[in-house]
Amino acid sequence: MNLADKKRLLREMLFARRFEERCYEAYVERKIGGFLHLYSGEEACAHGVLEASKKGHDYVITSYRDHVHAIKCGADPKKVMAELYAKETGSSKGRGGSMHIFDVEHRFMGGYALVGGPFPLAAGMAKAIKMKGGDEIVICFLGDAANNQGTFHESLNMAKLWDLPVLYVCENNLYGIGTRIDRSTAVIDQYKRVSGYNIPSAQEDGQDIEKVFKAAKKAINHVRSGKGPYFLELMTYRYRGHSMSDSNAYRSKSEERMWSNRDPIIMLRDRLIEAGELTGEDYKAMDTEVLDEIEDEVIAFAESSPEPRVDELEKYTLAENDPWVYGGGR
Amino acid sequence: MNLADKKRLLREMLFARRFEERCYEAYVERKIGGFLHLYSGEEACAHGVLEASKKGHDYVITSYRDHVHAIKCGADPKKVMAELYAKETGSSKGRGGSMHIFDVEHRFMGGYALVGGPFPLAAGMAKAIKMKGGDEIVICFLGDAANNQGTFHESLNMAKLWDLPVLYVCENNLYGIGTRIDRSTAVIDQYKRVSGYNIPSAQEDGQDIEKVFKAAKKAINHVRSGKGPYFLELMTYRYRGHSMSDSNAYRSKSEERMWSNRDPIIMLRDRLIEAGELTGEDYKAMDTEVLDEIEDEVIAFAESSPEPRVDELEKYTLAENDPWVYGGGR
Amino acid sequence: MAELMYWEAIRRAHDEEMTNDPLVICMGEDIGVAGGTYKATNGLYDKYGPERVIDTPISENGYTGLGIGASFLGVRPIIEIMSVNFAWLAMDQLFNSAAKVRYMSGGQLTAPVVVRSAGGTAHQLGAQHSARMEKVFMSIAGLRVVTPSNPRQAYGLLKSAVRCNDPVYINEHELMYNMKGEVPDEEYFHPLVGSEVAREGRDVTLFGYNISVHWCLQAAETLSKQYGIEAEVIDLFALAPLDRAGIVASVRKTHRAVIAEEAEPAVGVGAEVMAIINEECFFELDAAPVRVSAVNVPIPYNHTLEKAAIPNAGDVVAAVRKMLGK
Amino acid sequence: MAELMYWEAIRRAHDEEMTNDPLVICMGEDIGVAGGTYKATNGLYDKYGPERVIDTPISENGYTGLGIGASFLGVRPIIEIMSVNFAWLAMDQLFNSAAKVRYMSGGQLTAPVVVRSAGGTAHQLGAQHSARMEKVFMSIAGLRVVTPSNPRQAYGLLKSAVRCNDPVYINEHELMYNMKGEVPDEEYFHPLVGSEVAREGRDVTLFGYNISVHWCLQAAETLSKQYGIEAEVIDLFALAPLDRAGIVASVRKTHRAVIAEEAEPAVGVGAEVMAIINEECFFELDAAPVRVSAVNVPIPYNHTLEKAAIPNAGDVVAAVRKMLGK
Ligand SMILES: Cc1ncc(C[n+]2csc(CCOP(=O)(O)OP(=O)(O)O)c2C)c(N)n1
Ligand SMILES: Cc1ncc(C[n+]2csc(CCOP(=O)(O)OP(=O)(O)O)c2C)c(N)n1
Ligand SMILES: [Mg+2]
Ligand SMILES: [Mg+2]
Repeated sequence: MNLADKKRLLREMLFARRFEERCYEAYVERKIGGFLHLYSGEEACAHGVLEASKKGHDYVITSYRDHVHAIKCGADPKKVMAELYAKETGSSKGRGGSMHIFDVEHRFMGGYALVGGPFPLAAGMAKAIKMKGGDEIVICFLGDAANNQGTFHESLNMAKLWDLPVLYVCENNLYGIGTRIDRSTAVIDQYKRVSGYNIPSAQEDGQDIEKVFKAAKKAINHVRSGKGPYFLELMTYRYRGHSMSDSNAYRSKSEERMWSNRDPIIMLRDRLIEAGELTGEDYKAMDTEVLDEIEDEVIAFAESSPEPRVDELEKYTLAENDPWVYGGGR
Repeated sequence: MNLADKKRLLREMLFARRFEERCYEAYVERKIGGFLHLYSGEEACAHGVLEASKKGHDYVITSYRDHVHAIKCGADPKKVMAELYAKETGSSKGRGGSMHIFDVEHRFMGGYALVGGPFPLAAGMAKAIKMKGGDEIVICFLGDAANNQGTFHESLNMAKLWDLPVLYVCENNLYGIGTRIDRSTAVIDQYKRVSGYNIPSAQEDGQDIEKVFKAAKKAINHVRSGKGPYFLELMTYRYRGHSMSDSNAYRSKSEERMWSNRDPIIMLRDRLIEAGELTGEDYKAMDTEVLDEIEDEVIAFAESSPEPRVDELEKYTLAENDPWVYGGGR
Repeated sequence: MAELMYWEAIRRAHDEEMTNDPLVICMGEDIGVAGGTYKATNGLYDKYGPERVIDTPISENGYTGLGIGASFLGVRPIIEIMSVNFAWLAMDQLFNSAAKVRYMSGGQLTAPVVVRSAGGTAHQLGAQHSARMEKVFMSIAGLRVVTPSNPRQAYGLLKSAVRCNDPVYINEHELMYNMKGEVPDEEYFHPLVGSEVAREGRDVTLFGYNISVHWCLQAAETLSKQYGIEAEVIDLFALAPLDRAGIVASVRKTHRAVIAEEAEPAVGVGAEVMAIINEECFFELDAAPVRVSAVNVPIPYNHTLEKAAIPNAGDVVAAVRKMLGK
Repeated sequence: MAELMYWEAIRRAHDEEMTNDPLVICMGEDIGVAGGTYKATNGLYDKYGPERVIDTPISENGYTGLGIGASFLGVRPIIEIMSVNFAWLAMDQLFNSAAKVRYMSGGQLTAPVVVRSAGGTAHQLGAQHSARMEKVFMSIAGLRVVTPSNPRQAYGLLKSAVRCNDPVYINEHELMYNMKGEVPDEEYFHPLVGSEVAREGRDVTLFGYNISVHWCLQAAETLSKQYGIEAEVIDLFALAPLDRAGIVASVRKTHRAVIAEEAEPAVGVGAEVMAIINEECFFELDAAPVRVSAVNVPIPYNHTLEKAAIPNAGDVVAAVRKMLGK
């Protein structure tokens, strides 16, 4: 990771943070509806891992906490915001919403709302890659609490059994909604749980993007070289409540402070300043630029876009004009 | 385990073997219908473990391969056979069949036909015991292939999280129907898979009833003393096909021979003979006695029993005359 | 009589039943320390402790099965499945174990569990959080299904469900937890079978359940005021078994039936009520029965589309007007 | 035209589609080395190898989800769920992922998987192996459901299902795998929508699907020979969507309808067909439509009880005679 990369990543993470904060505001203003799960505090996870992957080549799948992953994969932030605004120009044409960002062109294969749902889907995409003989891999981001779902067990067993090219990234933010990990899970260190599938794994600091990048490089090399799945646990923390409807009352102020002292953006910024590669002024300018971009381009686009047409309500339920439905098509 | 115990166990296992063989015949004669899963070859597992438990005190639950466990728990073999004959006198009144033997009076809590179904049921009974404060434990017998079901993962996590008094016994007969364990499972040694739940475990020879008994004693002591769940893997082999409709073509003759050379009944018999505690004559007499009992009592009872009445078809669907259905009852 | 919110009524039923019987427990995701997504178990963790108010891992089939197993030995679990969409994960234990164990054991075992969850379409929760699955729960023998349309029912149905020896599924609604209504001050057990006449009328019967009862009541109001049509509204709080006698009695009186349901039409409550009417009183009908159902789509996030997908009181009014040519 | 058994027809469809497209795979428990419980994939393991004919662990939700994920990238999995009872475990992935992904991605992704399984009540398999779940698969938007009543349909429906871009559930029947019937020698794709007139008649329409088509045909034979009643038999091989036009056309002709279904009555195919008739041609009816359904019980092991629980041709005859007063 060279200097230019680091500066770019700093800006990307800052953009992600500001994007999410702007979502928060828009939600309060009732411009965004439904459930909204923000990623603030966890930015180094998605950015570090995906920086180590091949953009537009590898496939990515996540939970409902998906905006930042989609954007890092290449989704246009304008379209992501338009999706949150439920507009026809949204990445899922306003049909999906926050929990269901999709950008298949950039190989962001979607956010899914059922905890544990993506485990087998990721293994399946990896199976398809293996059949077709490409060197793509699948990266599946899920939370710590998701690991208690049966699909975790079933999918990891199959992924190893058939040595599928899939990297499972566990973003361990210590909570599943309001339940602390030790109150739901018999083994706290998630990377240890995969020994039951013979899958290599590692645990890494999820707040330090350079460490995440390095750990992810190693993991991705393993997977891409055909050695089968890998499980990477990243220790992190979400600043906001689980979703907008969560009061966040179950966490102590001291715990929150401890984690915000290790903010992934500030850490990278300070490192660059210390190394004399960035000034406080530069950073402020960057922030202003980011804020302006979000306001002038992203929000403006979302605001001005049209809603879907009601006469297209049924459009994406089933395939349109599929000849095989009528038994023909040759 | 004293000498009298060993002789008794020899007879019990022999009875189980002859009982199962007689079921085979009755099935061929079309006296028994549906699916029939025989336990021949695996007798030392159920007998060794349950001998180490408190009969009528501890709760037992199994898969569809359940006749022998039920009888060892205290179910009357006559009623078990009558169940297979679909008679009103059967242990489940002819409604359950081979896969659903129940004898709640003797705390045999049933055979279940969905692979993996009993994992959470067992944990739940253990939860009830813990709430009520008794020193009973739950023993759950399931096969090796069942461990790939999501319920395994979910149940073992909860069992440990809440330190429930449940002993999971994995009867590892190396196959799930026709699929050899290494073709379905990424980790072959099943006792190693529970490290992901922090549950203590052991693997033992399932053909040697004395070893099984010892391993089970240790396991049961652990569970009964309040230390939470335990996982015991017993290496064994079924002689017959998976069920009566299984051709059994997927196993080699040499593999089958290897296992029949370690027959649990013959091994115990020979040990007793070697020790001068039993003669070949004694054994033959025992066998004759067992065969006669099965024919004269068990089969005779099943044959002569009446079928359920058709006008009682709907009887056990819902609770009868439950006042709370009508919102009252005080 | 006090006014309670729907969630308060459910919470009160939990509380009373847990006080009454130390073997009543409740379990589910975030129901303990956090008090439940819809506050149905708020405060109970502090009152009854972690052994009886259990925060579960995200393991729907596992903890549902665990509750069923506990019920075999006399425990009475009230299992919350946070949103009914997640119940697809638990259907195996619910149907294969709970609904069948009494029958296949010849009556030796029974699974007196209560499973409750928030169903329905709320505000823009999207395709994976807007399921309307009551028809699925109704479809298999061995399970009772009830669905409260107001706080009184929410309270009384849960209390009876806890004590009843059968497994009971209670279908609540995401949008109704803050609805207010009168609940008796004294203890009250609502029957798990039957139906209620929510409004008397003579010209047409509107059948609803859970949230659609309110569409029907609103429609009846409009029909009466604006069109002089007196609609009877029947609240089908029990979905399995459905109240055949109650359905027939009302149709015998009005000779016309409209069924309002929030779900897609296929194999739903609407179809089932129509089938019952056809079987029982076909020749007493003055018009073809009609169902008012959702459009057959996964639920869109966009609010305008979402509203277009789900029926409302206006749709019920329109159906009645068309039926009566007014 | 060759006579094939139902299982042979399914096997042939697998084989042809796997030869035609290297991305067609099949997966399920014991379908590979062992050739499948009902032989539907017999010999394919040797022919196409373990990468394409996949013996799965016992992980129904997991491997169904895996197949769905593979289908996102163009693979066409044919997933066998050995017995439909086990499908309860896989409903999460089937409904939450496969049936909704097209909609919630705004048309970007689609899940062209085929899931097939053996449904129905066979011989004394007991409560946990005798589910009739077609009504559950029909109940949610986003999934196509078909159910072959003979080898020709079994062959042609699977072939179209593999190529169709929607997820398709195929409901087969445990008792029908050895049924013989003519299958065209040339390649044949059966439509996934519509219905077939299995027998022409004018006095009453008997609606059946899958095994109940045979009860209807047998009943029609008896009705014709013994009572001079000419029954039309409609084969509803497509359950979702149901063929409204076909249903209506026949009822317009006969003015009477009987629906035969193997499942418990509640919210089933019978109710749905009755609802469609009520909606479309109520005033053309000369008699109340009737459904012939199973008794509302988990299926007993005892054969006499089992037979009493499930309808048969005699029940269809009795229903028609009662309707016609003959
Ligand atoms: C199957 C299912 N069960 C429950 C939920 C409700 N739910 C949504 S997020 C969540 C917690 C998930 O925690 P984790 O996996 O750690 O991810 P995080 O939100 O912390 O990123 C729960 C219980 C759900 N969406 N799906
Ligand atoms: C949920 C479910 N999936 C599949 C089956 C079909 N099936 C019955 S037994 C069996 C193999 C089980 O093997 P194992 O757990 O090792 O037990 P064993 O029969 O060897 O004792 C399978 C796949 C089933 N009954 N239930
Ligand atoms: Mg988390
Ligand atoms: Mg086995």
